[in-house]
Amino acid sequence: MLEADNLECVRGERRLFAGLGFKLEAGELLYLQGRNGAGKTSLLRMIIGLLPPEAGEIRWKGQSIRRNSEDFRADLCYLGHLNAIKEELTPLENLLASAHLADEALSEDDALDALEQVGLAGREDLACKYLSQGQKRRVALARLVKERRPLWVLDEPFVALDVAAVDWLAGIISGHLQRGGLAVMTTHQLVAIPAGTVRELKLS
Amino acid sequence: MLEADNLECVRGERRLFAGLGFKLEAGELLYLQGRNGAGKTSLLRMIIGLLPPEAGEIRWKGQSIRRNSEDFRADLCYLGHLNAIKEELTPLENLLASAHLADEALSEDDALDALEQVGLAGREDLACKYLSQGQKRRVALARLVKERRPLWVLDEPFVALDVAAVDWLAGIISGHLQRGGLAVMTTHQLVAIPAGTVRELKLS
Amino acid sequence: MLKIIFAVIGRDLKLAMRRQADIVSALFFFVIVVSLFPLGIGPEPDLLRKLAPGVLWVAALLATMLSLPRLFADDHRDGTLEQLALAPHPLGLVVTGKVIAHWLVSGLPLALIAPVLGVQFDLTGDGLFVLTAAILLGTPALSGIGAIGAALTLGLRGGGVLLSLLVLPLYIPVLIFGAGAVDATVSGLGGEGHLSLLAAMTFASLGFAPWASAAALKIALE
Amino acid sequence: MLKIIFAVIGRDLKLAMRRQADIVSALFFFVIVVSLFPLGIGPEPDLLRKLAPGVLWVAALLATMLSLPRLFADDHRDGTLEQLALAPHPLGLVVTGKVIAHWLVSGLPLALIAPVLGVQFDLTGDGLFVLTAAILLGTPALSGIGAIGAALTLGLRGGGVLLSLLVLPLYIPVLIFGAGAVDATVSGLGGEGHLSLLAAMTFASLGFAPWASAAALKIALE
Amino acid sequence: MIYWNSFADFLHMGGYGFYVWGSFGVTALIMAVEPILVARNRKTTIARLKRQLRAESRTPTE
Amino acid sequence: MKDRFNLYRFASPATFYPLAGTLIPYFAAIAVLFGIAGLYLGMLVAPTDFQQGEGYRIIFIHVPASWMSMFIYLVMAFWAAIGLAFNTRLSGMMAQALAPTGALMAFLSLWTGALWGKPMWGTWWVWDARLTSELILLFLYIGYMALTAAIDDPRRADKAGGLLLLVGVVNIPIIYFSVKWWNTLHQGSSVNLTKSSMATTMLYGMLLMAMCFWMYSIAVALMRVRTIMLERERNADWVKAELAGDVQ
Ligand code: HEM
Ligand SMILES: Nc1ncnc2c1ncn2[C@@H]1O[C@H](COP(=O)(O)OP(=O)(O)OP(=O)(O)O)[C@@H](O)[C@H]1O
Ligand SMILES: Nc1ncnc2c1ncn2[C@@H]1O[C@H](COP(=O)(O)OP(=O)(O)OP(=O)(O)O)[C@@H](O)[C@H]1O
Ligand SMILES: [Mg+2]
Ligand SMILES: [Mg+2]
Repeated sequence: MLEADNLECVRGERRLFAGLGFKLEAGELLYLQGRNGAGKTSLLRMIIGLLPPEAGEIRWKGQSIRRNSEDFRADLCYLGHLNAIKEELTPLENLLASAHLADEALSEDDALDALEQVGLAGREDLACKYLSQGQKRRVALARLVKERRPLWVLDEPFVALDVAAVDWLAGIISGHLQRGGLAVMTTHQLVAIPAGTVRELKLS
Repeated sequence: MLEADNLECVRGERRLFAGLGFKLEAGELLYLQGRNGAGKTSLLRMIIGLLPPEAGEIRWKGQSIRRNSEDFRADLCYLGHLNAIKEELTPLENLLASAHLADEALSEDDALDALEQVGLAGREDLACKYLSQGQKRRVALARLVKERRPLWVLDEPFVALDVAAVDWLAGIISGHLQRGGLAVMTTHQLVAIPAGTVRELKLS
Repeated sequence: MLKIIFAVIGRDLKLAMRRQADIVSALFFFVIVVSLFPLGIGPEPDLLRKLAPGVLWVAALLATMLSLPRLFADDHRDGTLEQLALAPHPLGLVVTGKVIAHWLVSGLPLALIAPVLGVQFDLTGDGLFVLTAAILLGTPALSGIGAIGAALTLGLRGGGVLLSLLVLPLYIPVLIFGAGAVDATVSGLGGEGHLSLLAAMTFASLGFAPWASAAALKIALE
Repeated sequence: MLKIIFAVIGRDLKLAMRRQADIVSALFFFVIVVSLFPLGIGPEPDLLRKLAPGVLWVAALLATMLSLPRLFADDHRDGTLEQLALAPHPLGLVVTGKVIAHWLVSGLPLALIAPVLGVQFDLTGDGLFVLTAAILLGTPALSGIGAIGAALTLGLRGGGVLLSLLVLPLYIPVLIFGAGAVDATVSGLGGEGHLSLLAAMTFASLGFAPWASAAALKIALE
Repeated sequence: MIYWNSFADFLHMGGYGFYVWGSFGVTALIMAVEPILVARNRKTTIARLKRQLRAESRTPTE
Repeated sequence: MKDRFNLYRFASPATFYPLAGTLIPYFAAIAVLFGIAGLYLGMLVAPTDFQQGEGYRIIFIHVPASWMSMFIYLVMAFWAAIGLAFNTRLSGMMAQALAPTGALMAFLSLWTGALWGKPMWGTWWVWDARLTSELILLFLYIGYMALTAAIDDPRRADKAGGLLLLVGVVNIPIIYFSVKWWNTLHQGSSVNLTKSSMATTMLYGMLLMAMCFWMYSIAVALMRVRTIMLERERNADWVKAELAGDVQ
């Protein structure tokens, strides 16, 4: 479903990688590896279409993501370094607003349920600025609970999470793969994803 | 050397902990544990004197850190969630400026050496905004290479680092302990510190 | 299409309400700047009456401009902007919503309080009416043009001042016709011509600015 | 003691140079605002000459104010401020350095360009001299007072406008005496009294403001 | 003792009626409205706090 | 030692709350009494002023309002200083309770002054030193309220607001002495303990009105502080007990 051919990435004056390609099918996880500065985040941003590649092409369902970008974006869920939550809003409001803006239907009950699953029960109505680093990350991750789009792109999703939350998230990702979803992910922590095929891609 | 008695922390309307105390001697590491939102960061900020405790006292070398705050700060090195580097400056300039402002003597050679040790050789003259997440963290950590102040307080220092860098940092910390330094640290990643006595403190 | 615009407006207004300070303070800035002038210039009422339209318009312009840097900056910093750019509809629509919300928060209140301030400068009934109408018609153009500047300077340190550098020259026509409308009315020439020019500028900028801003935002996100 | 002040000044100036936009843009803002007024008010030379001191001072004040929110915000956001607060010397010294650097970047250039702008408003030789002197003497007070406001509103969303709400009223005396000095000179009364009051305000605020700001910063860091 | 000849004189205030009564009127208004607002605010606050207290006693948070 | 303990006890919200509750009616009653007496003397008994005609009667609220606007600010600054020095909880609440009343007093001073200025000076407003500094006072009140409202953590809000209050205190002597330091339109001080230039009925009327304003301010501030206490201390046991009972 997701294919990349001959990608090249140049940042500043450095060529980070060239001639890079991969293919990913339903139910598969692409696990990007590489030391700090290898270009993982850059590659992810190419995949989601925010960073135009120097050379090469990325295709989703056989179509270039440049050309069919709205269709592609309707199938995509991205989670970056940044949490994309508003400090002034409560976790519940954040979750509803982000679903709203991404044109997804999410009922308030579903949202409350998702927040409970990420362990924020009792804090639904506290403005996010009062949450700890890990709790903020959990609000961002709550989006994934009800997310049914096929392609997930996750940039270091485990950062700042405690052990219990890491396990929970690994479970969520493998659930997605089992449902036939695709995922692209980077992380420096070693986390086993209990289901699905894992392809590794090492940048260096 | 570092003692805390009967500390109480209230954030918003929640009492995070109360009656907390510990003692830490030269060569010892205090490893704070607890789930997301347990109050680790809050406790660290109390220890460095930025957050006044609701009740209780913290003493360094037998003196309250409130009263003798300048002496205490001369012995302290803190590294928080945030990297405290300037995006416009190069790694070298950042390192020199932060030493300067903290009233430490650091020669340019020493600084270059430190940057090489954290694996930023060849990037000393690139503005920090062009560095990857992990590389920025490394710039912040470069301070520790030549740091000889006795008390280190580190809030999740391993975040965003790749495996090699995590090992390197563990080495740096144990070197500090071996020289008779003290350290207080939190992390959700399991990292073995090869030397020194480790005391664990679990918040919940 | 309208759904997404309303969703954005709703969210931005909720954020503005949550911060409270936002709405009240933009207004206060306007009021204070307007009151500063007599301080610097002296209290002669005749002089003041002459100055009124110019001062009110310059203050409105500065008040709008002051709130511009945050138009996209907050969303950029916390990563929401990426998410908006990745949503399955054109980014221009989202920006349209943000521009409208910005006007509701920063332009509309100015128009509502302008008559009160105008009275203090001894403006007459007709002049007051045209002043309000001009501000009401002109401020959306300020928000629209400002959005382009805000998007272009997004993420640049020192962007706030750079932004004013880019935007102020483009604001000048609005200023001239806005103040001109009041002047013309006061001197009995009738301000309709000026007002319809203002309206034209507002429509043009509301139609065009969101798409230019969206393009600039995509560049900022690369 | 001086060493740390100079270290801070050095770093802040280097950052300002690196961003470039900073210095040039504060100046440009000043120039543009001053040139906007004739547009909003009309070109009568007599009127303009009367307005000159007021308009120049209000513009200087706004230009200074516009750069205030970033005085501590950048250092706060990236964690540098915590490190400064933890350094083994009083935070007030650090703030003194930052205030001086802020003035060098945002106040001094205004004083240097003011005579050029004054000429355009038809000011005479004496008036020009006093104008420059007044801006030179008064802007450090603006930076000092502004630092308190910037520190108090640090980290508050919508802080930029709240900041102007807090700071502008305190700027009023500087504005009155600054514009008064020029007015008095132009009308032949001699502006020395006003100038010495300005100097007094500057000294008082430079001595006092950094410590008040330091206290406010510690509160913001809690 | 009383200085005024008639009530109309009193209202007229020697030609300054508008200014004097404008001052006294607004002052009286403010001094009447402020306590009412404070009392109202107090009532709503208490009602809200009571509601919160009840909600909390039903669902103990952690 | 015993004294200190007592002071400390009254500085604690749990003791102060009921005390304030009992005091409010007394202050309100005294305010009404003084008000009636002051108005009787000032509006019905006092003769006209030969220079200003009946317009001078605005003095009976202008001066008390001006005095209170300055006095309340000083009291707030006093509480702020106590709060910053000793970290007492009550002081921040007192300052916040006083602020709206102080702002209203400043507004009244400006309003009545403007209404007075129109017939006397021929203009509503001039930018003279006293008028300007009084306007700054109003802005300081508003700035204080905006700042404390913008900070969610009440203790942080108290500290930041307190600092602002202390910084703004320089404005008070400027207001008070501005008529001496600068040659302005505004009238100089005419109340003087040793020798007063005013008719005695006028003087007494004005002083009675000033007492009325003072007592009124105390009563309203105490009412407000009680609400703030409940809100801030809502997790304390005494508030829970209070709320469980029949609070008014
Ligand atoms: C908006 C304009 C005005 C403001 C802000 C203002 C402000 C003040 C203030 C702060 C005081 C109390 C200070 C003190 O006791 O020394 C005061 C007192 C007084 N004001 Fe005004 N005033 C204004 C207009 C006027 C006007 C127009 C008049 C009369 C023509 C006036 C007459 C007085 C008098 C007689 C006192 C009492 C002075 C004394 O006996 O101590 N004021 N005013
Ligand atoms: N300013 C504040 N106001 C109210 N509540 C706060 C504030 N700061 C933190 N908290 C709350 O205090 C708790 C502890 O926060 P803290 O940052 O100390 O947690 P932590 O142990 O470091 O968590 P993490 O592992 O996620 O970093 C959180 O539940 C948070 O909601
Ligand atoms: N805008 C830019 N201009 C110049 N160089 C850049 C830019 N952005 C990134 N780089 C460089 O590109 C390289 C890759 O950055 P990237 O963020 O993709 O790394 P990463 O693999 O995600 O690293 P990390 O594990 O630290 O997150 C880095 O060496 C960085 O210095
Ligand atoms: Mg990365
Ligand atoms: Mg933490």
